[in-house]
Amino acid sequence: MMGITSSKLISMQQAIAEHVPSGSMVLLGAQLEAMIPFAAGHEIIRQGRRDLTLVGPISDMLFDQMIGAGCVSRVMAAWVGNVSAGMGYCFRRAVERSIPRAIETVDHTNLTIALALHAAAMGVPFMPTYTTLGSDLLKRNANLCEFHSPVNEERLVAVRALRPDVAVVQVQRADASGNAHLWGNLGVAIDGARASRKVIVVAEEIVAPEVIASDPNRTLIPGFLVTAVVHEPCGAHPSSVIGYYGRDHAFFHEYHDQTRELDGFERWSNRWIAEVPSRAAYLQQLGEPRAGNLRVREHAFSAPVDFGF
Amino acid sequence: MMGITSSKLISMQQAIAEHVPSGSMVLLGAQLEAMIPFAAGHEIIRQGRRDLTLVGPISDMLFDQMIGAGCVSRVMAAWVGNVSAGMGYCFRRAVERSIPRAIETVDHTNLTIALALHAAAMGVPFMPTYTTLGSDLLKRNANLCEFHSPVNEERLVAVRALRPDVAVVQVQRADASGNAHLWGNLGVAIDGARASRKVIVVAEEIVAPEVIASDPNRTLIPGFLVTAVVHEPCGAHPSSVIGYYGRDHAFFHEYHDQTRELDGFERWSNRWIAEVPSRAAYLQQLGEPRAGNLRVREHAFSAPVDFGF
Amino acid sequence: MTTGVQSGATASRFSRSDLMVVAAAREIHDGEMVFVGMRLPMIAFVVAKRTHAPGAVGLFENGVMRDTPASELLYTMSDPPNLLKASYCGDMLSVMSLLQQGRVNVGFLGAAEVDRFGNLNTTWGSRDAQPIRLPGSGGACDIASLSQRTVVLLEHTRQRLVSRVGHITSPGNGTGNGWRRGQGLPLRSGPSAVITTMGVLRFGEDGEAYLASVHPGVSVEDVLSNTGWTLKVAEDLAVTPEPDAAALAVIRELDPNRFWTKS
Amino acid sequence: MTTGVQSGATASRFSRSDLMVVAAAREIHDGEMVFVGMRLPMIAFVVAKRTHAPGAVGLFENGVMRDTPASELLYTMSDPPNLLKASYCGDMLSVMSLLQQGRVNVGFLGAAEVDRFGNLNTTWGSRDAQPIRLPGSGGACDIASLSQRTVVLLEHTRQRLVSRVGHITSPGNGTGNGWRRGQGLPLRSGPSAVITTMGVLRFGEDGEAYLASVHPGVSVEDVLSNTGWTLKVAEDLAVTPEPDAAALAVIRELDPNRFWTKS
Repeated sequence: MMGITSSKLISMQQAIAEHVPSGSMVLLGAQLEAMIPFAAGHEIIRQGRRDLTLVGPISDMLFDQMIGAGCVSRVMAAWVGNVSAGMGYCFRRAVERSIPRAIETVDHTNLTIALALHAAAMGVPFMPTYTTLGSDLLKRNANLCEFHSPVNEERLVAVRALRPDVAVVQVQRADASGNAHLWGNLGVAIDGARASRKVIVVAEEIVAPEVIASDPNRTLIPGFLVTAVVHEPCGAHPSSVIGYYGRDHAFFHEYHDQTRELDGFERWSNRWIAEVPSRAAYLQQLGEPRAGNLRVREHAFSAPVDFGF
Repeated sequence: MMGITSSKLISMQQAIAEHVPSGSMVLLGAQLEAMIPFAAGHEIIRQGRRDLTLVGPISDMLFDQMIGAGCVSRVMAAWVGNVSAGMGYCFRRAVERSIPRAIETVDHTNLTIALALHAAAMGVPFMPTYTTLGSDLLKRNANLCEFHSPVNEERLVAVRALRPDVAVVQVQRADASGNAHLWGNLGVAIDGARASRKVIVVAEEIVAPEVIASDPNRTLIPGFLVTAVVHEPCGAHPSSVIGYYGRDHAFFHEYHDQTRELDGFERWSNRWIAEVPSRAAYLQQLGEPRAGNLRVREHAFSAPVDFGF
Repeated sequence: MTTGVQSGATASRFSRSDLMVVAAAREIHDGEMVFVGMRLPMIAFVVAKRTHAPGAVGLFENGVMRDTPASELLYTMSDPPNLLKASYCGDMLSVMSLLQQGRVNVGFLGAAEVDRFGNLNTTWGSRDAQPIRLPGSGGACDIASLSQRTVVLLEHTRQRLVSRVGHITSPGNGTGNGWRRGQGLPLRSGPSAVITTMGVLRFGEDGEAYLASVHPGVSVEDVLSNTGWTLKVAEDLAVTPEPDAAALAVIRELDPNRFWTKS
Repeated sequence: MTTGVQSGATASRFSRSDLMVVAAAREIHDGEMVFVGMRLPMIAFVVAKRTHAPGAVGLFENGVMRDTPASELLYTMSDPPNLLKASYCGDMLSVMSLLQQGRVNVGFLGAAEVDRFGNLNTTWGSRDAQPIRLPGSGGACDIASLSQRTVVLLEHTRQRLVSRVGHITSPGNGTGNGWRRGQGLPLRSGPSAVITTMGVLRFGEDGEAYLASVHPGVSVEDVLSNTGWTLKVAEDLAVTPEPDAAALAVIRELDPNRFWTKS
């Protein structure tokens, strides 16, 4: 672990190159429909990673894109698709017809994914739960196993701890050491970061350490747990980052409509991923009117709290 | 549960009278050395409650006072004493010589108390852990039992879920419906509130609902989980409430020095508990110079965050 | 298009979706904790809040809890309007733990398939005998396992109301009465209603679904011929009450372009 | 009072406490996660931060983590100066879970009794053969169970360094080598050093404590006659290094009235 003042700030290209090799287990989309690190996922696709295991609760459109690009050999998630439109066609092609390659699906529920990461974050081999009892998920997911409570006679499910190799967590603001402020719905981001061997923080803003230090209760990911910090404005588009930009609903529908067939997906991914070398180029292609429409129209600032004495 | 606009604001006297009957299991001092609800404990003593089970991690001086007053038949805690001075003489008299009455002690560690409340907050019968393996605490505490992990061959300890009848939680500010903002070190306050059947929120300040609603990530205890709200300024003295007042270290030493013998404790408790009908009277006796010295000298406000869109 | 229904009492025009929304709203009682979900149930939650259940609290598995409706209609539960002025924003476990504690009174779900015992499938479908991979459980299995009452909304066709689901994503009454207890699921949990485009199904002592009410203008024969098993019919079969003006006003305000509630 | 120690090289005056603080600081390596505790270890943590271990992170079981020392000396870990500008403020489990993950390199503890295998007792003591109830574990058992290295600080007397503790509040090496593994405790955990007012004890392959160094001006005989069992002595017995000026300067700055470090 480095000294406290060392900067961990690197480019997205470098962060993916150094910390997300082929074969990795990667947590993405920890905050569900919000703050999905699309920029990171697109860079992973551009760098041609293979045999990734994707971990997330409801993965939304990003997992579909990475599956379509052939980066993925296994998905451990509760839901894979397109929240605005339902189906994810790349996911379906991969599972139903092994296009572009066969993938293994380990079907979880939102709660069992959360508990698998919670167990790893807590440093124990499993978490007990009642969910999935009686379901076919319990029968078919080897990470869920039934047992009897040691303190009473109840039947319970043990959710095996899940330790991703790397978590990519989108946050609103961080300092160069990785001390991160995030707010809004947190999903499994905090346990996910603590469960993972490495943590890449993707921040809308890099701020002075004093800003972060002014509110330690908001520093849900302390810098000494962070491997790398990437400054990537609008890195979550088309998903939302509260306080920064809204969700581009139409973008999800457009992707859905344009990726029904394989060649349509290839056109889409060439246009929005392969042919845009960086997030900046992606935003340029998106165009200012569209990006501008998503920006905050009415600010709603939190009431301050006092850490004085 | 009541409608969202109904006020739950009542007096400390009423809150204890209605929600903390004799025989209750009560969580107090969830935030360890800070934000200890002394005012609530003193009102419990004044109302002559008996056969209480006290639950807390490190209880500091309040548990010692309640034990000395004869309110307590059982203590489930990791540490009972006086953080400034070590020993709690009333605790020792009760355990060693059954003065004023015998009490049962269920010895926990900080982690096992936290896990017992976490299990109840999570709605499961136990939490698994490695702590206490090989210790005499494991042998002597019936709420800790050894078992084998259902997912590997490791030995683990199952910490049985603990559901207090009522949690008394000191917070900085709340609205009349009980939506509460708290900050600083949280100890076991959040799991404790969720684990308990009833929650009494003791607030330094009652603020407008808009203040609380401006920062939902700070509303660690939502109002619909709260039974009653008490407005009790300086209710945690001599412990600290960051942003409001510091810790009165000398008060802890004075209590220690004055309660070595039983008659000394009786004099102390008559002066500071029995003969002061309310917190207001207590503060009057404490005196403005002393209270004033504890107030915030230098404010340190958190940087705002934006919930706008 | 709007399938207006003429009824004796009123002549108000409303769609099947309107009817389903209001039927769903009636499943929410004042002061209850509700796992809301999106689309029609989201609207139903707001209708309930604004009419008979002002004290209801909405829970969302992303980590959000609200005791006031969002200021705008939501496309996803994580949209900024659902976070602004929420009662609580935190992590998924903080909400799911309330569900597992048994505190959540009612949870709303959709499904690709529901069977005669209320089991749900959202993992595998089929078209022309070809398997179709569906998105999966999300939080559906958790809600069906742990909430006191589960209410399902779906289109009423033989393809979707089947005798036996091909895959139990979310457990209902399994194979009948006593099955849930045998599996170790909480005693106070299970399917309460299935609100379809044709009527409302409820569950008997035997754990099997029966037709409790038909929507106005729908015949029992229509329902039976569009159900994939021999559906039992309640002796006291009712007609699903029509939406009243107050409820319709809320729906129109929330969905002015009738994006969700057109048909 | 200050027990000044004359040594060949320097003539700096320092107390036994100063010596213990600096010895404790040496147990902290740069970049390590440290369960700090209060009093002398708290001062030792700051000394380490300001000298050889600027990247060390301090963890506190109340829910606080800091990568900078507090601005004032703390009486308790929850005092406002420990919260202001902390790296993290949250709940106890968020800190304890890092401990249980095995990420915490070293934890500092005090004890009423320590025995030849490094087991600690903070639950039951005795005076004149009368049992005395002590405050209990707090987080001590957790730290002794789960941190990679445990360092104990205590006064060196026969009453406190005993052959066998009457109550194992916090497990050391139990009855010797292999005991911890047999109990299921983490492989990478256990007692590393016992820093007393007379010297520093470490632990051999057999899990038993031995005298690794004596403080300046202390004889081996003094140590042995004040230890409740026949303490093994290292062949390469050292003299505990004296505090250097830099370390002493930090200590004096933190404890100007020598409230903690007088004697």
